[in-house]
Amino acid sequence: MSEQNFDLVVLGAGSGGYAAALRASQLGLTVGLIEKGKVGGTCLHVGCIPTKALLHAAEVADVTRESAKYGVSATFGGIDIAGVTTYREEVVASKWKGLQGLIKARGITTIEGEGRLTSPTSVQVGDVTVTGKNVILATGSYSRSLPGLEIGGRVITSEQALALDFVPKKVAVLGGGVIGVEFSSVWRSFGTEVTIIEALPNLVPNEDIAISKAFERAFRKRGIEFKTGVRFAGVTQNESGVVVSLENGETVEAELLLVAVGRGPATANLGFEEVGVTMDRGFVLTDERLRTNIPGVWAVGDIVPGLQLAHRGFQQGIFVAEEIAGLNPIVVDDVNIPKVTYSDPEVASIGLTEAKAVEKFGADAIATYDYNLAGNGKSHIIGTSGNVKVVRQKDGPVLGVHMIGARVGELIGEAQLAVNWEAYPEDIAPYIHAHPTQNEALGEAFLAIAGKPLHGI
Amino acid sequence: MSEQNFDLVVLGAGSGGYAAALRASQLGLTVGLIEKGKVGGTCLHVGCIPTKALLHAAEVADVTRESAKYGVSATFGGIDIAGVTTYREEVVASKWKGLQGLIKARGITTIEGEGRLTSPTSVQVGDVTVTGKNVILATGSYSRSLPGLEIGGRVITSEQALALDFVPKKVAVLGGGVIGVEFSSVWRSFGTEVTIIEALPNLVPNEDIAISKAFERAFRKRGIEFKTGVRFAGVTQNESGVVVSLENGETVEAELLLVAVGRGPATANLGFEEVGVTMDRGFVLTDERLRTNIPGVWAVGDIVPGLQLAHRGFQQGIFVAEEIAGLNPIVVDDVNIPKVTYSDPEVASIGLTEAKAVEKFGADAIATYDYNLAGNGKSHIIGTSGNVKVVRQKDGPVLGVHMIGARVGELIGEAQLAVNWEAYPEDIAPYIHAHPTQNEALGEAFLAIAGKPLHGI
Amino acid sequence: RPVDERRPERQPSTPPVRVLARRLGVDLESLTGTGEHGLVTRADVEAAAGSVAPGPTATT
Ligand SMILES: Cc1cc2nc3c(=O)[nH]c(=O)nc-3n(C[C@H](O)[C@H](O)[C@H](O)COP(=O)(O)OP(=O)(O)OC[C@H]3O[C@@H](n4cnc5c(N)ncnc54)[C@H](O)[C@@H]3O)c2cc1C
Ligand SMILES: Cc1cc2nc3c(=O)[nH]c(=O)nc-3n(C[C@H](O)[C@H](O)[C@H](O)COP(=O)(O)OP(=O)(O)OC[C@H]3O[C@@H](n4cnc5c(N)ncnc54)[C@H](O)[C@@H]3O)c2cc1C
Repeated sequence: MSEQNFDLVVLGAGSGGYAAALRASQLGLTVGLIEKGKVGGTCLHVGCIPTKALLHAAEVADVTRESAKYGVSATFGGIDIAGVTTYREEVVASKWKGLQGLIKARGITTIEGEGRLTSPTSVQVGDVTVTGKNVILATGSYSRSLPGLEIGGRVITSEQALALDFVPKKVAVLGGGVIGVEFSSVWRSFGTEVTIIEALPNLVPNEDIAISKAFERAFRKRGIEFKTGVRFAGVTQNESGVVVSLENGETVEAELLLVAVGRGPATANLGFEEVGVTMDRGFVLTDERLRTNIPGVWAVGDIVPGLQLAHRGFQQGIFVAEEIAGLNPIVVDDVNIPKVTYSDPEVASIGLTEAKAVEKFGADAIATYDYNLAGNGKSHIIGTSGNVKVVRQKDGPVLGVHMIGARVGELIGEAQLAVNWEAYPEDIAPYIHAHPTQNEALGEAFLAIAGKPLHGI
Repeated sequence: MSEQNFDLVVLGAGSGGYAAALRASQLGLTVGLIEKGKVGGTCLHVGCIPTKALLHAAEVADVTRESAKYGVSATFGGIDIAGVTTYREEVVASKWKGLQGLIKARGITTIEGEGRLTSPTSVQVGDVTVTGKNVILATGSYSRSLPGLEIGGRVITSEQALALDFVPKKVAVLGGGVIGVEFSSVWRSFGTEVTIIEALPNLVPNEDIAISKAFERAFRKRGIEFKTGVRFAGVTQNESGVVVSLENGETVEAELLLVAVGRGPATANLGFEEVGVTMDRGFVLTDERLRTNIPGVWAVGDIVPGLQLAHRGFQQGIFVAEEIAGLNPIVVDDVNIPKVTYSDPEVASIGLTEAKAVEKFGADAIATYDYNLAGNGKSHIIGTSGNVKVVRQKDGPVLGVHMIGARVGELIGEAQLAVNWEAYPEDIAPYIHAHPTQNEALGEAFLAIAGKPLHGI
Repeated sequence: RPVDERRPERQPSTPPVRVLARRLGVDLESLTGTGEHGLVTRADVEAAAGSVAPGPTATT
């Protein structure tokens, strides 16, 4: 039985936990970072990074297939899944190495093993008691399923989907949210037949309805099938495939079923309840400054109700480290955090959807402009269609930006500044954007909603 | 002899002229827009748009060639130049059609023919006298050459380079600025051997020196040869090629010589001098509000000394229309206009270089941070290297942003807001950028220069 | 007012509002912010300028 003592103990070294540790050490605190798996967590090892590698391989496949459109002769010879795996693993390995080096360079003590909260100031890891004046809970999330839907065999989650050593012929995807559509997009580019099943009325249902509709049109055009507004009833599997039955009586046959119905908080049996931390359905409840009900115990990342995104985890981790150090950082609401759906097409959004803005301010108080990428030279050149929709308060700030089209995820930073700084479109209008870029489409949308469209009516 | 009378006469319908016409008509002015060629001018027909189509074909060729790296099997079969031409021409034709429709929809009168300024309020086009209370000169630019260097045969400018119906085996490119490196990049991707000759010490010599150096390394790695700091002496041509001689005694043999030494103002014999407009080496001189010395006569675009960029033309055109309408628009200095060099790699920059910032504020008053894209997950995934360099005033605003790497041109809009709004990096730091994007690299650079690097030391 | 890490030694505001203040000739340092954390808002600047213009550029 030994003891290690730090200013700060962080339980879980995923996006939220390691960001907290890095920032705290920068601010002069000693940090014990407890991790039972690999530092980097879900995002680095089985989330953001490897999926984007698959999506890039998918893009390469599509570019190759369509090269003749651009005057390039090429023959597409298929997906070499072993090659994809080597590439994907190399990307992850290299980022992992970089992160380990960074954590070490910052002088953070990493403690390997499964931790359990034993008091407001201590975490037990095997026979080591790790104590600290402050403890941050950052244990992350796992792929959820539905009641009665067991994972196993041909019924898989994103983790198995990532690591498949073959390209399936036909896949059923349960869930049309971010993770479901990302895998659907990859598989389609790899040549798979895909059917998505979504209980809500639309794919990417958290987006502005105009974006969801455009997304559905794009997926339909790509030959990705989907059934929306219909509930899963059950699944049977045998040697050769699965049969998914829906509440409306339809069935979908496929080689595999990917369950992508969301992620639950990984908080069971970690002592949180025993120490008295207030929880709700497994999530750890906090105030807007990420304090739990127990003084000195904080929570960040996917275990805190709200958006489950890596950069929200980073932001929360940094926030808590600064709060502990007394810097009084500013709170950024979830609605003002950028969201990117990485697929073909991409979706990127921040701020209020039109519907939410109407709910908040009334229909008469808001204005929207929907710029069609058909008018954007660079988008035409790279062969993408899409839209940039801006929502503003009339005579007021930009409330939301909603984009769809290839590569639009890269444009969200500008929208992030505009929305968070409550810029008026008129503030942006004097600065004509670089021509010809896709970024210009955002500029055109801001110009238009400021009442002075350039290349638009 | 007939007469047509408008509130505003615009001479030249390129980026600057048509933007002025569009904005003026929006503001309720009647506009006569005079164009001897095609509306859209250089940028649309032989500049920005067709070159970016070539660059995209080049990107497709490279992706195809390197597909195995990403686990995609493909055989590259060469460039089908007729296919490239069809694609390029389709893009231009479609944008041209859109622009013609827009000009018509806004109720602008287009007058076809070559105009000549005959008084401060009139332009003669054939036997039509077009008069207006205000006249905007927007006649644009042409490819310049050097004294004694005649264009013809195998010595070509960008216009002929665009329209080549074959892929040359070896090209010499005179000039390592934007246009020279764009064509070099395209040709290299098409399989051509390229040698660039640049009199200044570096390629892309207007960029921050760190960017120029990184650019040279990238070009060298791609097998693009270049000779910098060396002057052109002469060229001879025969049936099969050109021999370019340099002042240092070296020679470069190639199939073609592309002359890309800059663009001169297209203002000769247009009556400007006769009406008394103050000129300097062919450029029309204006004050910062784009007034020439003759009341009611304005100038915009490439004929005004400074950056020769399409969006500067748009901005100036809009500015003058608003100024005439009495809206008192704000002036944006050239240094705060974004510049993108479209090649592989791309370069994007805005604001002061480190050297210029030091010159202006003194070395002790500024700070810089150079974020290496090696640390950026998305850049790794798409296989690009590069940098994001931020220059700030110590305890002061962001003064400049300088980027290099694939696709970084799309990130410049955020930098444009930061620089023009004189944001402090600390203003941006709370808003953690979307993961994993290349945009995040800009976020990391801002974080680092605010003293709180996330994924960096 | 609580320490605001974003804006060392400055009256807290957002960049576009600072640009607006300069354009309207309003000295930000002279204002008392009415926003969160004492943030000087656009409304504060416009009030100080005696103006109700929606933004820095007049538009159609
Ligand atoms: C397929 C997929 C794709 C995604 N793509 C994106 C994307 O592109 N962009 C994006 O922003 N987000 C994406 N996400 C979401 C992102 O991965 C999460 O939001 C993020 O990882 C949450 O960070 P976290 O720190 O809360 O938790 P996690 O990353 O889950 O980290 C928690 C860590 O805690 C450790 N741990 C848990 N319990 C214990 C214990 N008792 N003792 C010790 N260690 C413990 C775990 O091993 C893990 O390393 C994706 C997720 C998935 C599944
Ligand atoms: C190869 C190349 C690539 C480029 N790429 C980019 C890029 O990617 N991004 C960018 O921002 N810029 C780019 N540029 C620069 C851009 O094209 C120019 O800055 C822009 O076109 C300038 O606009 P303008 O209105 O001043 O002139 P122009 O576009 O040259 O238009 C002038 C118009 O006036 C007409 N005209 C001239 N004289 C008369 C007359 N007497 N009577 C009637 N009509 C007349 C001409 O026919 C022409 O249509 C590029 C240029 C080249 C050459």
